[in-house]
Amino acid sequence: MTPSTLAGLVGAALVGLGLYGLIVNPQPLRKILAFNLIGSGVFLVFGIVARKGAAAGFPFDPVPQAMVITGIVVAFAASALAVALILRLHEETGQVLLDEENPASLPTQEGAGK
Amino acid sequence: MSVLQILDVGLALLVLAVAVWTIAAREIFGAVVGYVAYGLLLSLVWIRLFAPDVALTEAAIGSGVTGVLLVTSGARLKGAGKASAAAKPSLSLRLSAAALSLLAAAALAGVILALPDPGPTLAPEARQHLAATGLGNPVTAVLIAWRSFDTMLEKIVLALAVVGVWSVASDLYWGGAPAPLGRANPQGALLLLEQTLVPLGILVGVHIFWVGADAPGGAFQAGAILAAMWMIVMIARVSEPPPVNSRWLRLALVAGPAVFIVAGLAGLGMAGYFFAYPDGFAKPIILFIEAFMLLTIAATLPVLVAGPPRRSFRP
Amino acid sequence: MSVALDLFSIVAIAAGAFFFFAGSVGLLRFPDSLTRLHALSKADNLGLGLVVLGLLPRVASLLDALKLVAIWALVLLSGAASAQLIGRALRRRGGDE
Amino acid sequence: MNEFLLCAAGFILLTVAAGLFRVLRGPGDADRMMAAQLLGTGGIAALLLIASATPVAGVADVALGLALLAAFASVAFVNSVGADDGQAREADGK
Repeated sequence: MTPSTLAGLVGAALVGLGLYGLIVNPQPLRKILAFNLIGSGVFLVFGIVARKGAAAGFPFDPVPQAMVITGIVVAFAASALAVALILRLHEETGQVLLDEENPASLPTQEGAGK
Repeated sequence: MSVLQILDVGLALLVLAVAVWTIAAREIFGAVVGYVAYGLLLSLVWIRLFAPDVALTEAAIGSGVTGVLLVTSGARLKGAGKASAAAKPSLSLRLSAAALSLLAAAALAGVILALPDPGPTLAPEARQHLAATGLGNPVTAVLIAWRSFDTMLEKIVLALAVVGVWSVASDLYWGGAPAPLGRANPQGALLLLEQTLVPLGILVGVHIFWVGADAPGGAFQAGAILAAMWMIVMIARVSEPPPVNSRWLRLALVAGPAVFIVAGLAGLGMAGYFFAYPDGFAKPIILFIEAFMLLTIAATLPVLVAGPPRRSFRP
Repeated sequence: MSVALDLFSIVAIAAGAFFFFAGSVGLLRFPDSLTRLHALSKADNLGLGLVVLGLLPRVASLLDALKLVAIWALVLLSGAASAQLIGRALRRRGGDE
Repeated sequence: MNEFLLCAAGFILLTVAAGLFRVLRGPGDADRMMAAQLLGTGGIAALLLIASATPVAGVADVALGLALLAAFASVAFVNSVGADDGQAREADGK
């Protein structure tokens, strides 16, 4: 098994792990973490595509690598926007859980915890 | 060669173990620390995939800046961490989520194993046209010359993210400054770091920007490093997050995409189509665009971490 | 000459690896946070320093050698500062309880 | 010689990864932070060793960036851990 295939399989496993975390963790910040795991898994898959495209003296295909670089920056921007929304939700309602089915379990935090 | 293979397998297992911890950790802080460690390990993996450009971006943005964003917001959400234990999802949900994720991972793994080797590639074309740009780093050439539309739109996405983050501010604070990043009384060690590490870091950032034309590096990586240095200065309270209505900040935030669009239109006028760089001038134009991109990235990342204006964050 | 340099590299890198080992053992086995901080600083400063020292004879150019030394200097600087900050934070918490 | 460098890189990675058990066990946030910092330093060392043994360009610059950002993460962590002046943060894992 070549290193690039191995990295691709790690990427696949990371996508699975992140998906699980995204569904199961009720806390939004943890969901953002899980979402970033999915993202980096997908980037690794791009990485193996880039590595398999090695040709013409380059050890990689530069196009997927460049797409991963823009992807990392966009993923950060999305995380920052999500964090801002969560903080605002917390300020507004004192809650940070997204648990619609089970409103009784929502904690009420007086004064937004500060 | 076998030692290298063992190293690769060990690294892969380590990445997976830290990722599992990031998902399974009970506390948010532990999860964020795990995520930062995960980013570091991932950049080692990127080195093994012959992608130092991506490794540097992952270390700087994926691990460093994202880690700081999450840990800062985690501290602002303090007390909310305990609630997560109370609201654990039901076993059936967890089982079906596990089954779904397993299915997704297995499908992806199948696709990866079925990839043709060697795969379809644009590397020969990159090699063929690299001389025309005057650059030595094909990744930079892809970013600024051949897929410049992508890169420009990505800068616009950054600007939109800033607009989004600012727009969640309450009306009361509009035009004000975000909450300070640091604590009220910075310690001596922090000031020492600010006085010694930050100048060195700026030097390293400029170096990585400059070599980016011919070697791994470039505006993204250098911008992220400069952003990190600015954030250290703000954590040491030597400077404060600027108010959102300050003109120079807004200019810095839009400089990158604006210069990019202007360069594209100039290409339309001078060489016949959008983003055409006239022969012989490609490298200076690319470096010019990159310089403004550097400025925009270095300004945008700290602004995104600082969050919406909230002048009286600590009542 | 090159054999001697190789030998030097091997000894220095092995010593550096030993300090990383010692630092990890200390981080795992020492009883409280401040002693663990002590173990960590040893690994940071000496471990990386010896590895850099061992790699110096193998670099291709002076610039690369300078970069290696700069990497170590940056880690020293930030390691010292963050050890100080962590120590303060620990003491502050210890004083409160 | 290359084999030795790779072995050393693997050994260092293995030991600092063992140190990551501190992230699992805690008990405090500071301990977790220290384990992450050790991983950062060990990662830089392993990176330099691997770079010396395999031909990948530009790895020294990546290590330079990592060295800068190692401090960055730790500083932000300390800053956030002590975000509430005077108030002891309940950080214990269990």
